[in-house]
Amino acid sequence: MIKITEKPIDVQKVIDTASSLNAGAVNVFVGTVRNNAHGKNVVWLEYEAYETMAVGEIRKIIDDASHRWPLLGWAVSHRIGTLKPGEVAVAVAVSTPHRKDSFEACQYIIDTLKVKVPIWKKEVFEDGEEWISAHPAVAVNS
Amino acid sequence: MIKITEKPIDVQKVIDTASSLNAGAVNVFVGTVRNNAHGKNVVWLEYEAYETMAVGEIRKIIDDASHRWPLLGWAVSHRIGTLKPGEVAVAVAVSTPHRKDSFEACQYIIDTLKVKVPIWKKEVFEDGEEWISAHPAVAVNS
Amino acid sequence: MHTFRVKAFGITKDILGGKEMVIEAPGVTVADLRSALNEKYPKLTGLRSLFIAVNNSYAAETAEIREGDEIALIPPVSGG
Amino acid sequence: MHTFRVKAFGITKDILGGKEMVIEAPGVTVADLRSALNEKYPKLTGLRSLFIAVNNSYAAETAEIREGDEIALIPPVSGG
Repeated sequence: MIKITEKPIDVQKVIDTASSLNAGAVNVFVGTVRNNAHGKNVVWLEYEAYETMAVGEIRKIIDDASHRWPLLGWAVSHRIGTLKPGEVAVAVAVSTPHRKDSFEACQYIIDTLKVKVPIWKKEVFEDGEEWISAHPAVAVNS
Repeated sequence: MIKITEKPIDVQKVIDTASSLNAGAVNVFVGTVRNNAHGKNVVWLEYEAYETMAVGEIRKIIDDASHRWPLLGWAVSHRIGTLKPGEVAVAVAVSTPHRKDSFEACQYIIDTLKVKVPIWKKEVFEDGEEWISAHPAVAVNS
Repeated sequence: MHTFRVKAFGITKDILGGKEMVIEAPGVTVADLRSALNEKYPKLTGLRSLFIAVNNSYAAETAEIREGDEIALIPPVSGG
Repeated sequence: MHTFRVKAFGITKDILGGKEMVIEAPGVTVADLRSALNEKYPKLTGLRSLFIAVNNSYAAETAEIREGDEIALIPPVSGG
């Protein structure tokens, strides 16, 4: 399951989708919105995706992971739109026969997702906003 | 939250307990009962714990992890009693500011739990049963 | 001159002033398009990186763009 | 001789034939208790490992057991 959605992510459903009767291990990564960044209070975040390409890039990552680890099940769900602190932005779950592979595969997927998948977030503070990582130096446009 | 319980584990509750508004990352490990082992069908598993000591040993592991990684929240729940394939035997969740720490801390906790915490499982096959890892060589008592 | 319709995301949407813009470039490669973009919108050169996607995949600078291709600007991603 | 009440878990429960047994040992250290156990239940020596816990913590072989201490046999654990 690959999902880019404006609705809140149901983490339990992501886990259930990734689970398998042949698996002994499920590893799950949940990325949540923090209430602070660079020492400033985050009021909300805006996530935007190039949806068709994002789904394709996630599929490539899963294909790569499937060649490196014995994945028995997997699911990736990414939220877009307006998110408040504490809300789930992304959930990745994989199941494998044994636990070491589940940790490695899940970490590979989220690490690669963060550098390859065309999704962008803008942090909105009380006194300004900033597209994350857009510029070489971190600077808040006020 | 440290819990040794005969009731089914609510993974979502484990995740919610470990979550924190200051955290950007939650890593969750779910150990499930596989439907086969050593090429034989597992009918069910029996889990037994030395409960007071198990809780104490898990607490030591969490204390150690807290000194090595910036844990903002955590929860460990282990089921005992009779489990069928597909059921959740253990769930570990930790939250940290950044994702790398969440993977490392969660893996440390489950890896250490598996070698230190006094919990035992017996696999019951169609034609026999076996306390896992009890003997130097794997042998099924029929 | 060749005319390309370009989708913009994230900060490039702010720099170009819209979700989709029409750009004229002197050639048909991704590099040609990039030059034209940088000239028209110098702020693009201040980004940490800028990839160009053609038909939903990252494209090499030497790739040629054909009529009907879907072109998109990919500033530094920050999902997760 | 000293008398100890010992809790047994997992496979040691099967070997001792019960959840809790009374064992007589010639001394008061964990090592003394282990010797007495191995003599009475030779199958214990066939285990991959056997730890002895005193008051809910793994005990060293040289540790002395006092009256009222809670003693438990910890065969190889297999949780998770």
